[in-house]
Amino acid sequence: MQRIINDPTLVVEDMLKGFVKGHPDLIAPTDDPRVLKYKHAPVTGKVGIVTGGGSGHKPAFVGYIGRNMVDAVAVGEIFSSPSAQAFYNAFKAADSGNGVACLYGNYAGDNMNVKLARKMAEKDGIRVETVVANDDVPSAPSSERNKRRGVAGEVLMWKVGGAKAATGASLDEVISAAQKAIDNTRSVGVGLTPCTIPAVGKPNFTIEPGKMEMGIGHHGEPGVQVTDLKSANEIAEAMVSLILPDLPFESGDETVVLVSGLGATPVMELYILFNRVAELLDAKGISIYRPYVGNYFTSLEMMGATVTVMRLDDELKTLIDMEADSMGLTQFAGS
Amino acid sequence: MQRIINDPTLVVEDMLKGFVKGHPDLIAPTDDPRVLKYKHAPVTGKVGIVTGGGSGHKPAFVGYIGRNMVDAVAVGEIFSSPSAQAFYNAFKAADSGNGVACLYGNYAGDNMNVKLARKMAEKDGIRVETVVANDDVPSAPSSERNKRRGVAGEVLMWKVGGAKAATGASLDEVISAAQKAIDNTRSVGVGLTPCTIPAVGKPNFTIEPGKMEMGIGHHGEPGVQVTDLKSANEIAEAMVSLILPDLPFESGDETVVLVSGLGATPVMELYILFNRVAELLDAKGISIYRPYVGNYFTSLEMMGATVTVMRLDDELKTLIDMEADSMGLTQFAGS
Amino acid sequence: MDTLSANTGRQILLAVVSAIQENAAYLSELDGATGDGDHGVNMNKGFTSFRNKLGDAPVTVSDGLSTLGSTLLTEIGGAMGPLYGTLFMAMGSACENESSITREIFADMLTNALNEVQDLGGAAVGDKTLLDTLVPALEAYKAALANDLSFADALRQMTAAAEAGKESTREMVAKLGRASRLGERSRGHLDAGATSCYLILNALATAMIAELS
Amino acid sequence: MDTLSANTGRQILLAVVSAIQENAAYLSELDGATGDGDHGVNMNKGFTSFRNKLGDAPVTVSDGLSTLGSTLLTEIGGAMGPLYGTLFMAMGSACENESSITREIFADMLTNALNEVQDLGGAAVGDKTLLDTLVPALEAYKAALANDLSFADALRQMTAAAEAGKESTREMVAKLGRASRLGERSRGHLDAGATSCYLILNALATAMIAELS
Ligand SMILES: Nc1ncnc2c1ncn2[C@@H]1O[C@H](COP(=O)(O)OP(=O)(O)O)[C@@H](O)[C@H]1O
Ligand SMILES: Nc1ncnc2c1ncn2[C@@H]1O[C@H](COP(=O)(O)OP(=O)(O)O)[C@@H](O)[C@H]1O
Ligand SMILES: [Mg+2]
Ligand SMILES: [Mg+2]
Ligand SMILES: [Mg+2]
Ligand SMILES: [Mg+2]
Repeated sequence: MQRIINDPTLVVEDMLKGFVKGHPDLIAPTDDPRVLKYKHAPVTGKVGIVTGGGSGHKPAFVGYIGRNMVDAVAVGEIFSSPSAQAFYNAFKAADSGNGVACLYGNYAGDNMNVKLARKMAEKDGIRVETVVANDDVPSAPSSERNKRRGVAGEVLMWKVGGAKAATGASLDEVISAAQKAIDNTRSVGVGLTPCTIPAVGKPNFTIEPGKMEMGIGHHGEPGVQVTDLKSANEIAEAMVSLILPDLPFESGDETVVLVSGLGATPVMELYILFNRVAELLDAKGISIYRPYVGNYFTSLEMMGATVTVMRLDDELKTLIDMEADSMGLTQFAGS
Repeated sequence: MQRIINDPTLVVEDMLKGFVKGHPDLIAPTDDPRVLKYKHAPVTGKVGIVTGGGSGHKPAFVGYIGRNMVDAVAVGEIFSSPSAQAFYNAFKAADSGNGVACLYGNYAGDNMNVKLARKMAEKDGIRVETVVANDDVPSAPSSERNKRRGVAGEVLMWKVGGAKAATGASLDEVISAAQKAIDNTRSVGVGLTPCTIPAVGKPNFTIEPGKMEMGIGHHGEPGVQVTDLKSANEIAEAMVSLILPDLPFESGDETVVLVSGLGATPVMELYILFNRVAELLDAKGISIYRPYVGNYFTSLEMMGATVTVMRLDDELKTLIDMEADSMGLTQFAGS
Repeated sequence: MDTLSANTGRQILLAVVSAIQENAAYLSELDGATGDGDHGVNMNKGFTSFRNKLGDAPVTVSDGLSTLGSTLLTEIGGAMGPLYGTLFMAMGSACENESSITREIFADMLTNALNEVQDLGGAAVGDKTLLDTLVPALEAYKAALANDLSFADALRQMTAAAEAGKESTREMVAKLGRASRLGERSRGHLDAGATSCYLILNALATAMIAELS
Repeated sequence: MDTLSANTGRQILLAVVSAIQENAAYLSELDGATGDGDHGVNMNKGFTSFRNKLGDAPVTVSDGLSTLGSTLLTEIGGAMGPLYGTLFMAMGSACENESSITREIFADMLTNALNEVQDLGGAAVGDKTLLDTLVPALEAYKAALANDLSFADALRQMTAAAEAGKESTREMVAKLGRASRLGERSRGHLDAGATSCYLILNALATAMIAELS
């Protein structure tokens, strides 16, 4: 395990210390060491945006704290949901009296901890509504969409939800925009190597050299197929043909395409993959209104990538175009 | 070799296609397939900023094309200097008649190709001046600083040079600001795993598991010491103690600190490393005016990191604070 | 001879804590075979933190269980924090304000715990989780009460059923959580959560039997 | 019998191209032992591109060498593009406007090439680079002229010295480029660039001897 760490059981603590020091203009600590917030949160008059999840997915989740993005994040151990208490404290850190939109991914631990945290917040009179990302197509058939995991599509959900909240929208409006974002978003992942949780010290799943796993989850959850490693173009084709029919995306659709690395795949290769994805969408008459290519949602040092496509309407376009300032996503207005 | 590529001899071509498609608002192709430019280059009245180098270092080099950053980039094969022709074409793409600052790293191939390209440009009446980054401390003793390689400090050189050019400064002023930036910058790298050039198919150097190589170069050039893999804190201490005495940095100095991953090291670990670097500087009375932590200058899928420290004066502070919009570095004014 | 004084909380909770602490490495090893090998670490972290909070003071059974539950909820995330947190909170709240715990009250405690855990986690018997221990344990306990067995004997029946339930996970294919990645390959291994649940129920029962008056 | 017509460019340049194309795999293999294994790939790419440009048309020696040089400069980057590019451009420019090439003009061509390559690359004999071939080759050629050997014999002396120079790199420790990473371990392997330089000079000499008139 070739890692730059100290005590393997304290990687999250050490990382959070560095993260706070590394972003003095964006990030503030809170009384709960497992909750970070936007320096200016709670923002008066604004619905608070909260998310949270296990660590090891940088920039997710703390990297999306910022202006027009997420207000507070509950931080879990590596690949392990934050506690209910941490979610509850994040709600408190984000709430300016206008309620909190908790936008998170569909994992058993997160569902349970958010559920319990919501009950705690309700006792304080904090209104919390949730959107549960379930963009990962291969994780369940479309008839059981509520069982699907949330993956890199969460980034677009946060972007949309954060932008909507920044317009001064009500909690119901923020929730409905974020829900619309994720309802129109589909993702698929491909894994080329496993990853190792530092405290465990060895990979807890395997992908043999020369093989790839299509449909893999962000923690190594099983995919739909293990095959010989294919070319970037073939991988793009397999991914696109899992995503497009599911919504379905159709000719004339305008989309956001997000290609994210899983951690150790060189960014160069993400552009190679994106190049073919863009060609394939183009051939189907689907246009890319805004592309994102980079390491947006990773899995420690896994090799591989996720492809996410979101169908846009006018509201989503406006929200996606809004200026944003966070470690994981910084963009100027309309650029 | 677990890679998302097509023909291994065409990774650069495929990547460039994807990169142009991925950044329609920032990047434009040129007649030379190995030269990309800022969409608005040449910018009237502005000195052109050019760089170039081998591929495999994403975001370097094309990722720093953008507003207040680099105007045109010559793109080489993986780990191999671009041709003289490509540098020459980049000069032409960047020159608005105010001359070109070619800010690049100290490697034999780049030196030769830039030298030849300058001669070609001079025949066209394009004035090209150069700054050669040599921030990598372990690559030569300080008595032979002109032999040192350029590494992640190049990013700060581009930031400063790009910002200076954006103020409307003359070529001489841009060159002197960029030269000042690199003269006040020191870096060191540590490698934990080797990397594989796709067309070669196997790593062309080795780092045994459980070992690390301090002082390694961005292409696996030999470091100063191979030791057992140490803790993040010990690695930070070794790196800082190579960097600080070299300038030397002293109590009261204000600095930029840039911690960059080499590609496959999780960003989480970069923050763990940065945390200790910041503590060590703090203990010496050296303050961090602006930190950068992330994958700013990589080496394919090498594991490891570089630490770069730049000493600031008022001019450098102003330039570092300027707004910038590029794939590799996007920041709002003064934030 | 058939009730438990509410004041025995300290002894009983300490027994549960010890059971987890002593078996932490074993639980991680079990989890390592089919999961990510951290179950013992996670559990030990929460239970030890509770132990430190407890200090030297006496505590009622209800308060002890509630504090353990809230500690797990607060300090260990994942799925285990909320599940065991809820389990102990539910047990604690079902005997709140009782000065002594009868065998019927203990049935309510277990029932409440099972309901809340099922409600929260949505797992069912056969999914290869801690419910494969908890469900048969409660059934055996209720059957013992229906047969009018003594409190102690009912607890013994519960423990035996918990152990059998835990053992039954060995032949199951995991349907939830990390282990489900392995599909058929998860067969042949005890489930870590089912094992920790057995260890907890066994420690609880043994300590309670010793304290019955 | 002792000059080369300027119109033999096509035959001579094709011989050089073939030498590189036929030995591409071998050159990469040599580079693989101490470098990154791409020397043959790089060279083959540039020389083949030149071959395609050449088509079926005749060409003067000077134009052929200059076009080869500019092709390498334009299309292969790294250190080899500028070094071999400069080498061939320098050779070509030293015989520009000559209708026939004498043994003295060829001495100028080699001298010009060496000077420009050394000026550009800064390497010296003993650094384990192509200069370990080029420098002794030129020396032997000049010595042959001083001894008034025929053009053909001078070329033969040059080739023999180039080969010995190339062989001398086997026992050298690389001081420049990628191979320097290996330090002592670079000993025992031929330098790839020194080998390609020998192959080029050898092909050049053989073709020239056949065309002397
Ligand atoms: N929905 C659920 N309901 C009950 N128990 C569950 C559920 N999901 C998982 N478990 C239990 O969790 C145990 C693993 O716990 P642990 O290793 O601490 O968490 P993680 O899987 O996050 O590493 C499994 O052995 C299983 O018994
Ligand atoms: N400064 C230099 N002068 C002359 N030859 C050099 C110099 N640096 C490197 N070389 C030659 O370059 C050869 C390697 O070429 P090649 O493999 O094509 O490039 P790279 O090292 O970039 O992969 C070496 O074998 C050596 O002969
Ligand atoms: Mg586990
Ligand atoms: Mg776990
Ligand atoms: Mg080579
Ligand atoms: Mg090379």
